[in-house]
Amino acid sequence: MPQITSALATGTTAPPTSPAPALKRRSRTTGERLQTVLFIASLGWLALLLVLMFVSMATPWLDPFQQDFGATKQAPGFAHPFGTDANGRDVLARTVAGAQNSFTVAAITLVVGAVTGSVIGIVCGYFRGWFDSVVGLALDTLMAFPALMLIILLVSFRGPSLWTIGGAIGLLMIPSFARVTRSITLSVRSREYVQAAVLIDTPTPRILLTAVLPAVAPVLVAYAFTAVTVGIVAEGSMSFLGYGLAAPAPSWGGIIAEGRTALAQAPWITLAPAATLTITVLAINVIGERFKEKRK
Amino acid sequence: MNKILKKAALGAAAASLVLALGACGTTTIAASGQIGAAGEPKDGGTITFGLDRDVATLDPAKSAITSQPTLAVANALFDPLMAYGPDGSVEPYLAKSFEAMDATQTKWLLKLHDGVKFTDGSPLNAAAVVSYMEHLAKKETACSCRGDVLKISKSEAVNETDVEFTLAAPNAAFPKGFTRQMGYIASTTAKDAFGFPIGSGPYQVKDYKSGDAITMARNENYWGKKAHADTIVFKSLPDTDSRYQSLVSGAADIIWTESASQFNQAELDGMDRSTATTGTSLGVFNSRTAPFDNPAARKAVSMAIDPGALLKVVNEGTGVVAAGPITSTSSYEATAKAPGHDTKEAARIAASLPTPLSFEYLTDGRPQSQARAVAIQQMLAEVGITMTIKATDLSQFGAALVSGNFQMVDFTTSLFGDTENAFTSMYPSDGLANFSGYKNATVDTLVAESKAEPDAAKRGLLYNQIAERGFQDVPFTFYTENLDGFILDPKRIGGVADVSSWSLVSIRPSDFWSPAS
Amino acid sequence: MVRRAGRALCVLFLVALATMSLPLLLPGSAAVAVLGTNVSAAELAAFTSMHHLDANPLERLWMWVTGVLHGDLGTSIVSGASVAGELQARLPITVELVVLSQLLAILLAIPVALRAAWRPGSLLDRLSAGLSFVLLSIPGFVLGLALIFLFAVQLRILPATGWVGFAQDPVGHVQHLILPVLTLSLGEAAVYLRALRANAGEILVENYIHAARSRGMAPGRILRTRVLRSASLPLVTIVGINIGASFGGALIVETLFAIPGIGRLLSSSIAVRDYPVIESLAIIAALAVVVATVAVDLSYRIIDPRISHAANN
Amino acid sequence: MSLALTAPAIPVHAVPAVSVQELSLGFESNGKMTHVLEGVSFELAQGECLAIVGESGSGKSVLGRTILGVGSQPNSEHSQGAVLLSGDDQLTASAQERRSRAGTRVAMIYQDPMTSLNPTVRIWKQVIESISNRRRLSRREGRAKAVEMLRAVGVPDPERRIDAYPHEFSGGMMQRVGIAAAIAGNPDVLIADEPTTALDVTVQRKVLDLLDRIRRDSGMSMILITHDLGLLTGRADRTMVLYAGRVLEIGPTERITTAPAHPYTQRLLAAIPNVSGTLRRELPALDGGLPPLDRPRTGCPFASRCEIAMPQCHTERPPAVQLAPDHIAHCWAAADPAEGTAP
Repeated sequence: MPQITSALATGTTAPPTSPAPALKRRSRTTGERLQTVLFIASLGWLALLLVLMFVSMATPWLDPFQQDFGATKQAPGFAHPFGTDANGRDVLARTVAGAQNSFTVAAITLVVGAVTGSVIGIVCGYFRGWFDSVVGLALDTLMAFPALMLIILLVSFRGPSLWTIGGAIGLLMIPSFARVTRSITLSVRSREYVQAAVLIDTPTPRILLTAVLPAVAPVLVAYAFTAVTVGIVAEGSMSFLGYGLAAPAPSWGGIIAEGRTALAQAPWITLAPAATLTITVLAINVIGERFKEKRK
Repeated sequence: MNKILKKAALGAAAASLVLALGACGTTTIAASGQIGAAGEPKDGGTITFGLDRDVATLDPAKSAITSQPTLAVANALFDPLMAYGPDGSVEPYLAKSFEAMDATQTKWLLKLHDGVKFTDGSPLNAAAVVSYMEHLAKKETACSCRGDVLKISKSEAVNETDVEFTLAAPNAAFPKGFTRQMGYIASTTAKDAFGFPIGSGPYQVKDYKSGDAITMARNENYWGKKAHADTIVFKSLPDTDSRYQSLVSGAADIIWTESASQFNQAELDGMDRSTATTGTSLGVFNSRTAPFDNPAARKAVSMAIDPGALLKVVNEGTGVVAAGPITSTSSYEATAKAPGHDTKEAARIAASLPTPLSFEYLTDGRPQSQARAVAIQQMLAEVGITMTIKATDLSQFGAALVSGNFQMVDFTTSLFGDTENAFTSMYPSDGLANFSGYKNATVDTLVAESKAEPDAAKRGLLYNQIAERGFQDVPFTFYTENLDGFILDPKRIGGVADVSSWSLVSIRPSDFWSPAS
Repeated sequence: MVRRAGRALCVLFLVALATMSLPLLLPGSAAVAVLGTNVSAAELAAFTSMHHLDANPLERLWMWVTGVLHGDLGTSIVSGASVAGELQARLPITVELVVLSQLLAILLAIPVALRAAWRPGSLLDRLSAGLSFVLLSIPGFVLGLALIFLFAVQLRILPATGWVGFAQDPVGHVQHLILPVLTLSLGEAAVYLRALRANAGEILVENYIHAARSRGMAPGRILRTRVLRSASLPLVTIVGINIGASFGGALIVETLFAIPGIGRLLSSSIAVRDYPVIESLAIIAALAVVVATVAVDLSYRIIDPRISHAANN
Repeated sequence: MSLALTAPAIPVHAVPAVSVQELSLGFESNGKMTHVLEGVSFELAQGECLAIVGESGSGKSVLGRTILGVGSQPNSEHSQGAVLLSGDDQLTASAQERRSRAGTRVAMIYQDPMTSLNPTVRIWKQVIESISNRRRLSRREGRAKAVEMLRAVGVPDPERRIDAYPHEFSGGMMQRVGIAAAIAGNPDVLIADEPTTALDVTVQRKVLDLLDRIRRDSGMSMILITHDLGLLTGRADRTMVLYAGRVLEIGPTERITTAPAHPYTQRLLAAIPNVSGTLRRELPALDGGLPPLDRPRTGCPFASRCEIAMPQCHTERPPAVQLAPDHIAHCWAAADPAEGTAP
């Protein structure tokens, strides 16, 4: 899964849009209007998913596990808007429950990758010394270890749970987050006002909270959007390859893989989650972009 | 041969009709039902065969080419001593004959054809067979057949073509063991350019690319009837759907598949299929530990499961419901009847258990196993039994199976294709495939009796008695006999055997021919 | 540089040690995979110790290193084939696939990104930004499925699966390459395009670009000789990471298109716990990552002389 | 002295080197119009040096870049007037025409040599760009030319230093390299946009002297854009004061620095402690800011900050008042000196 690191690498280096050139040739108003429409549509899409997830969790509707052995591979219709799969389960319900699992994995990914990574990065960047070197070496080792192997190993070792998968993807993101936060911390640390604060014996936690964290946070948030999409796609890819959640737990990649066999007879089994996955990632990207622009 | 006809024939004869059927089927080995392109076979051309896995080695002593999906590779390079006839009876193939020398079934005489040669020209004679058996018995060879080989206490070449085997214990079905791994005699001295031992088969290896393809060229010095196609390419296409797409897009002419939806799709796409119900899926209870050390718990689970629904959902209606250890294609008739699906009774038994039944169901990661587990989960939930699913990769699955580290396991095997082997390995307390840990003294005695019984009809009666015991004690619960086999494009390949009545799908690539050539 | 080399060696050692510990850590057994389920526990144990799977990791590492020094990467437990031979067959395939798709991605990204940056807000700029945004959001396996469905199953103009050696059939080789390379490269092209577009945009407003124009330099030449070089720093990093990581395999594409590459070898080896293969693969993959990192570092110095200047001082 | 700089005496043309006529520029951004220049007119004779003085935001850099004619160019919808380079209009010329003039007919020296030299390109390649962009130079030819140019601008040991990267030079040396690059194409007009602002005080004078010498030796015309009136004495023939995109005063440098007519110029001069001596880095901060540029203005742009503003200063555009043959001030007070008193 080299994409994990590569996508994150771009997250840092690629500001979303070009800096406004000194002289502008044309009005961007139509483009801006389009962006706003996209932004609202993206929010709406995520809101819709959230509502459906709530329905699935809190009400008896949209049960992703209920099998109707009498209605397998039914085409989309009134009873089943996205049709049913080979086990007679409602594809919409599975897709919604898949969203739930994807978001959970993405959240765990963020917690493990972003939180651990940035804590490591801040501590290393602030205190330097042997700890920095040792952690740096450990991170290099983590990056050199084949990602695929790490994921398969963790899944074989701990069983394919949400936590294992989210943790494995998060683990692979730690180096990227640690590097970014470390370099920001380093530069903050060398600023005069921080140096002065150190000289007058300001408590370290206070410096970290008041000087370092505010510098790191906005970058982290911008990064987090990328990390969420990377997490969702990585989970989908792993489930697709069979290293994801175990049956019957629904996951987008898993449903796509299950439906692939019946692509010619029952394309809806594959299409519904594939489209949902793509649109969701697109929506998060759009929102993340908006955020990055606003920040500038 | 038509399956329904065969069933009728079986029903007409009171006991087992193995011999009679064998007699009517022997004449038509080559001509019997063939699938694919119509017309007279042509020589020449290339056939591309899509395998469902990477073939790590072409050494028949390893298991890579001796499981059903890859047996065609073994059949191209090697000749098995024994082979199944179209009716399921075991017949000599590389052997000229293979018969018991005494009534106790412990001494057997193998006679080879004259003048059979390995592809390097060296003779495949009695000494070569004995040497190969010694090779298989070695620990370093790491053959999974070693357990069976060690049951031969002595093998001796009496002359150029005859080998005498002495067994440690009587075994009426001994020659049958030579239809698969043990029977593919490879040279113990000569290797091909890729480091694999050579054989005497209709093809020889021209190119071997690990994980990609094995290219074979016709063996022009073959001792028997020469193959039609000049070249056969076995491609590794492990991804089920990619494999089917390869067939549809013309990158493969024939593929192996176990996917029910592909069998259905094949008809829509104008493809032919040659399939058999050789794999049996069953649930194995671990009867050594709780909760399934209690036969009532096993019974409750067994009765709650509706194999008919599994067939419909998992197999999409292909294959048949597994009635028990004697399969629908077995030469023995099944008279013992399983208790069958009964939700009310299952719920009653489950409710009568001291504690609510809750357990973990182990599956390998294959989609069919997953789908089955999910369906079973719901069936059990309906009678108040809680089941969680644990999916592992194949190596963990195997390790768990051997070590008994499971509660109930989803097991799909071709073991039942060989009725004798199934009864001797799955039911007795020392059986190598008795993963359940099933112990029943009566069954042990019956199995021992069956091994020494030369008469097939009487053996059949013994098997039904064992099966009856099994249905009472429920160490396993049978689900379905699954359809698997080949899908092929009739425009591009002919001469594929109709395997529908076979108990072991082992087709010979030497029969394939290419209409295009 | 000496420190870097030392660090690289440390990383390699740690990765090697970690992989050598796998037989002790991982559930599941190679013995069952090889011997099947019809064997006794004693036989399984004997098999395990015969292959030193129960030895301590340092000891295994030592055996591996001495083997390598004699030009021997060991033999597969499952097939008995030499690991070196296996790698020789598989590695070039993955590397070709990855290098070609990286090249294609770069070749697609560079001209579009530079032209788009030259005229911010132009049709090309907005189109390429939108398209790359969408491509970025399509997971690779979905894209691969769609490409197979369209080009192989519906249109039947390209093979769905498989791999043909170049020597064997050059035309077939290329035909089999197209879909997997597209699958791999389209997403990456989007990543590269965005990175390059953003950086080129920043560089184009630099004074030295204006200065070059004040000396009559043509736009194409500015983009090619001035902007590209400076803007490619982050690109080099990502490409380096990608190529380094590719030695760990491109499993999704290899699986979808039945390509006998490293990824599939690794995943199938892990499935049957074929440790000699796993270990050599892991160490080679780590070596590739380490080498790629150093290469990125070196090319940084070539691209931007200020970096080596700073490093030397 | 090198060949390039001892150029033959330039024949005197009737056509001025640069002629800017009623130039108005506006930029539109987010639907808002910004008027950067309004009705700017002046002429630059062959061999003459004109200083353009103004604080940041006065439009002096935009004016310089418009004359240069490359980089982002204003949309024709929002530009009026003409910018003639020896008679050829830059505003109506195609991008290609403008590009062909850049470097050979008009060249530019930038404020900060650190940012105007490409850090990733060896300096010899940058120095000869004006030539190499037009015809293929062999490596040898190019390097020889670079050595010659560097020597001409006083870079010591040029044979060795042509292979260096910009960051290996000191600021003053780097600016010399920048100057070498600008004059390599032997342009008719040299625009120096604050050429010494980014430099250490100690080297500022040396760089200005160099520019002065080059101009005199080669006969180039030069526009010296600066915010520092103190630099001009003895270097610029004439000085033009720009404020908020409008010309407030233009005249011989002598007169501007000794007898400024416009209140703004007077304020500028007053803020310099020692007119002839001290060099200042920043233009003195005047109270109040520039008037908003995003709406059309009436009256004098300086009116709101002017101490002697009269009612018509806010409402009517001040007239061009001819104070001497070539000294013009745009000011109501100058038109009627009795109304206001210069401080």
